[in-house]
Amino acid sequence: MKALLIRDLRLALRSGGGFGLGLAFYLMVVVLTPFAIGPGRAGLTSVAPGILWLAALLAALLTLERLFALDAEDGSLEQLAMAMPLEAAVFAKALAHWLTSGAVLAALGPPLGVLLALPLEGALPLFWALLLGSPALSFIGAFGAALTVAVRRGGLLLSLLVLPLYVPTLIFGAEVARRGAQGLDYQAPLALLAALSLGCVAAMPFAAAAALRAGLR
Amino acid sequence: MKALLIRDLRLALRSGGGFGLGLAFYLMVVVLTPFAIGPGRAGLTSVAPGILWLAALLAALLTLERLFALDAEDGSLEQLAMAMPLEAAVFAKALAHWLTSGAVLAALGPPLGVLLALPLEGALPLFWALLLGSPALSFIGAFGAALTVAVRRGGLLLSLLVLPLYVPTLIFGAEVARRGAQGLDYQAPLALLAALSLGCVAAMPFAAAAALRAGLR
Amino acid sequence: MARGGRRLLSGVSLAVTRGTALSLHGRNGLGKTSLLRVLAGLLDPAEGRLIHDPEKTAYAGHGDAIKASLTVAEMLGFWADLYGAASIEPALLAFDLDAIAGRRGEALSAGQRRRCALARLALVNRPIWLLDEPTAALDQAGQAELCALLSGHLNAGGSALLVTHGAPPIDCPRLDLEAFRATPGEEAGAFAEALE
Amino acid sequence: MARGGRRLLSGVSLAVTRGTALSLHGRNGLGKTSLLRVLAGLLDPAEGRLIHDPEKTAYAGHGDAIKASLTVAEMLGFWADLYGAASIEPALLAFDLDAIAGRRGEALSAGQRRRCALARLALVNRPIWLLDEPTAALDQAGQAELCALLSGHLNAGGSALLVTHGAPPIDCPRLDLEAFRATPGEEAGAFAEALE
Amino acid sequence: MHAMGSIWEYANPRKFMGWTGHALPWLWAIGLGLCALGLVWGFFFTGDDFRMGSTVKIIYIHVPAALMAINGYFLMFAAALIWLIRRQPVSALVGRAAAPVGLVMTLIGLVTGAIWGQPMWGTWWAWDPRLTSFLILALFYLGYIALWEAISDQDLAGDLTAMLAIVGSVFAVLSRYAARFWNQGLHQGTSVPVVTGGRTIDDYFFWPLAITMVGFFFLFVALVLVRARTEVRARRLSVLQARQAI
Ligand code: HEM
Ligand SMILES: Nc1ncnc2c1ncn2[C@@H]1O[C@H](COP(=O)(O)OP(=O)(O)OP(=O)(O)O)[C@@H](O)[C@H]1O
Ligand SMILES: Nc1ncnc2c1ncn2[C@@H]1O[C@H](COP(=O)(O)OP(=O)(O)OP(=O)(O)O)[C@@H](O)[C@H]1O
Ligand SMILES: [Mg+2]
Ligand SMILES: [Mg+2]
Repeated sequence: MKALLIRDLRLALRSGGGFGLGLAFYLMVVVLTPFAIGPGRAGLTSVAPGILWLAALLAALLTLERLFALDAEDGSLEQLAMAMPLEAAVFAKALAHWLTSGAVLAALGPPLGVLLALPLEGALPLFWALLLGSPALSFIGAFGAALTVAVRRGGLLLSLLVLPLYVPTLIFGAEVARRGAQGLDYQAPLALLAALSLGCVAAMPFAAAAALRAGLR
Repeated sequence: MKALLIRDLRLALRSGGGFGLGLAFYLMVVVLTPFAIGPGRAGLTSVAPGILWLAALLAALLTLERLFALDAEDGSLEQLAMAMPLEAAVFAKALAHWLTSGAVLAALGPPLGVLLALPLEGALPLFWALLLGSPALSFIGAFGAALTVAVRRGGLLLSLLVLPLYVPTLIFGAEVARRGAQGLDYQAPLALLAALSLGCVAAMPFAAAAALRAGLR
Repeated sequence: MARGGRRLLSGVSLAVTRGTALSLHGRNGLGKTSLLRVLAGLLDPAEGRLIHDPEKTAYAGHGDAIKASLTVAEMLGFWADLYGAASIEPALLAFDLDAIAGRRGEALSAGQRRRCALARLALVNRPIWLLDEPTAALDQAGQAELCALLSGHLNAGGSALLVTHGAPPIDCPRLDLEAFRATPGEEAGAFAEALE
Repeated sequence: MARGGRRLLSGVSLAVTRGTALSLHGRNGLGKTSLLRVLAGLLDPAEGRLIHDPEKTAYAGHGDAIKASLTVAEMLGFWADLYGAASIEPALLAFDLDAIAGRRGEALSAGQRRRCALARLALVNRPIWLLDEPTAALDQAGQAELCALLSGHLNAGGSALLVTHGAPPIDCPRLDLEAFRATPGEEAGAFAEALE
Repeated sequence: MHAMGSIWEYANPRKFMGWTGHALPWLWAIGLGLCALGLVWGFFFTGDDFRMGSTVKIIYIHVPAALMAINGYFLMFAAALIWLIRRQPVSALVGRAAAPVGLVMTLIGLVTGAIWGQPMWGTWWAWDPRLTSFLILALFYLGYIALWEAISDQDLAGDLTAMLAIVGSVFAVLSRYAARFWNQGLHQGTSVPVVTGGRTIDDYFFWPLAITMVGFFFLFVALVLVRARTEVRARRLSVLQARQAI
């Protein structure tokens, strides 16, 4: 399991891997937003937390496709299935995905917030929201990726299946960020967000492993 | 060339192909936006044109990855390269991509605008902007896809390369949509947008073909 | 045993005693790969069951499990960790990969990929090997190395099932699966069964 | 001729007369595939040049060009259109694919994929065939069909270059590329040349 | 236990085709009859609401459709469980058949709601929690259908869609509450006895509404059964085709 974690991290950090690109995509969306909605500080400030969350969500989503599909195509997945319990494999891979996407996006969010005129007191809540919310994104996504393993280049189908599942996470996450930006108290949504992530981390590997087994059959 | 066009359309419409999913993704992003930036009508109206454009851009981007990568992996691309001039191949594939993404997104944009409280008079300009702007998205994207053919699963790298190239299209397109929504005159940006698309359709196939040749080597 | 609702082979019963190998033959599309996957526990048999425990098998199929961005050494190292092997030396020796140990997956030739995939067997220690067309793309030297690896495994009391179209890498009894070919028209799978 | 800055083969000069085939042999990783790709115009030679016109060649490499979501008939039909062949009948006949003509690419076995890929040759009419390990994964029947197709092509005045590790599908002069192996250490490519 | 066994009997395809064949005409008759009755009564023999005016009549389509949309998802959920546990092929097919019907009901609910919203709330769409969760329901339907379409191996597609339906319904509930948390809406609370104990609209509107809802229910069942039957036939056809070639 540790071996798999290390290998996935290495793959992600290599050229063509998900890591740097995920970040860059995040950056890109944030940069494009002002072009799309026009530069007015007021307008930007109001949407900043939301956009930052949406961008993080999409960046995570885009890196998800490779989670299992690549391994399935080149036969690694069946080798993994024979070498270790799939639940463990899913957990390791999802964890690697989180470390290379969510964890970093969380660190990257506040500085980028400046570009979108996010008020300073909003930076910390945004960081917490991203940090505690992104595990849910990775582990829910792992389930979606497992469902779409049978479909080659199933990236779009994946997003179609996963985005509705992301709704609660997004709502709580954006709520925390928004309240934070407005200087309100954000304990309640943050707690809910953390609980949600915890639940996903605990439950999703089993669902995903079941889906993978069906897919290998 | 016609053969290739038909075959690509067929692939796109088949299960797991890009078509339906691109639309679904578009819908999805639009639906998620209010969760991110809050349900207030005023706020939504102001960002609606921008978000609709951003979503269309991302939907096109997601379907672009498969444009050449799949063919490169399974060896179809080298067969194509030997069977026909690559410029023609690129043109056919990009055209197929536009028909199955941009053209349909344009039709889908206005109805979805309702969800984002886009004023009615903004619907028509949005439609024109998407219809005349999306060819640029497809053909610029084809160039990016050609550049990333060498990298397996270059989806994210692709988005990195292409997003900056999309900036002008995005600016003009969103401008048209915004002016339309505010009832202003939008002839000028629309004309520029159309010119931009025309230029891309004419020039990009050559750039892309050159990139593909390099990639095959 | 069935695939996509098409019943392929029926009545196959295999027993490989320790220290021996068996090579399977049959037309393209007969169901050899599917059979191996069933034995490896990757596919469910339409009916019948496995006496052995899939945990005991090592499977080398058409898929090479080569990562474009990892070097040969890194890939072998990963599998070694996973199977708890001490070092990747045996694998490198088995198919003398030292020369290309530092080369990335994307830069491997067909035969080099296959060698890399087969070398994994030297790291797993599981009694039953299931090899699907192992000699494809291997040159003479490679086949000799495979033969050596196999006989070493057999002498150590392991057993192996080989699927080949040409001559098997080591001389061993051959079994032609044609005999077990299911008569067309029988279907399998929950949906098909339901149609009695 | 070089790959990734590594010089592989030097001084190769091939001339295949009409109506004859030549089979190339050599270690794994020697450069056979690379050589074929050069001849097909897919790779540039480090130095030297091609006398023939790549337009005249048909190349069947390791890649099968199989689409998971298209049926065999659809795929062949597409290539037929592209090469201006009248119908896909000859292809279906050449490797009797009628039985699986309606099956989707994802549901093909290894050998069926290869047959499908080789069947394409029956639709192209180009004089020079470049076949990279065409017999891999083919059963006896398949090899016989390939042999028939090849000899038909040769009798029609075509020529072919075959890369195989085992025996070539038809008997033809063999050429061992080992002789042309570039001495290690020589570098190639613009950067290398720029070094001195 | 024996009772159970006998119930499952009816899920066996041949039996299924048999009894559905007999039941369908009745379902159609009852469904259409009740709908006609309820709609005619509601449209022509009840006056206008003092607040909503004659637009209130939309309720006779809107509410039943909305309820059926929700029930459709419950049906999919149940079918998924049965398929995963008992591997009854028909249950998988019923799930597959229910999805498009449910989606259409959802869309009817959305459209009628939107039409209603225009006069009542002065807007076609508002991000009211219930409306929102309804939209999300539509997305779930879409994803479920897309997954069925994307995978050609039927057993596999059955498994995966079943898992999606189960996990999905957990998150559907979650997002319903998340939506509440996110925005308190203008859509009125439920007033149908079957949903809550008491009732908040007077019999005057209630009886025709109740009748149409029962009618819609029968129509819904009829539609699902028809689609399930065609699915079974499709399987038979594909199997017959597989017989030609192996
Ligand atoms: C697109 C917009 C709308 C959607 C998606 C929608 C959705 C729903 C749903 C899901 C129900 C569920 C019934 C239940 O849970 O009991 C419902 C019931 C109902 N809706 Fe709507 N609705 C919309 C717009 C409206 C509007 C504009 C009105 C009128 C002002 C309205 C009035 C009602 C009434 C009176 C009920 C029945 C009360 C009840 O039994 O819950 N709806 N609607
Ligand atoms: N894309 C690449 N980049 C760099 N080096 C490569 C690349 N592809 C192949 N090589 C190297 O070039 C050499 C020749 O490769 P090639 O595929 O031509 O060998 P081959 O003769 O076909 O071997 P085989 O018999 O295994 O197919 C190999 O040593 C390989 O490592
Ligand atoms: N995923 C699949 N879905 C449906 N049918 C399949 C699938 N994979 C293989 N088949 C069919 O099952 C049959 C057996 O396939 P299998 O790969 O086991 O054949 P094989 O004996 O390995 O052939 P080869 O010698 O070509 O490798 C083939 O007819 C093939 O068409
Ligand atoms: Mg096989
Ligand atoms: Mg080769």
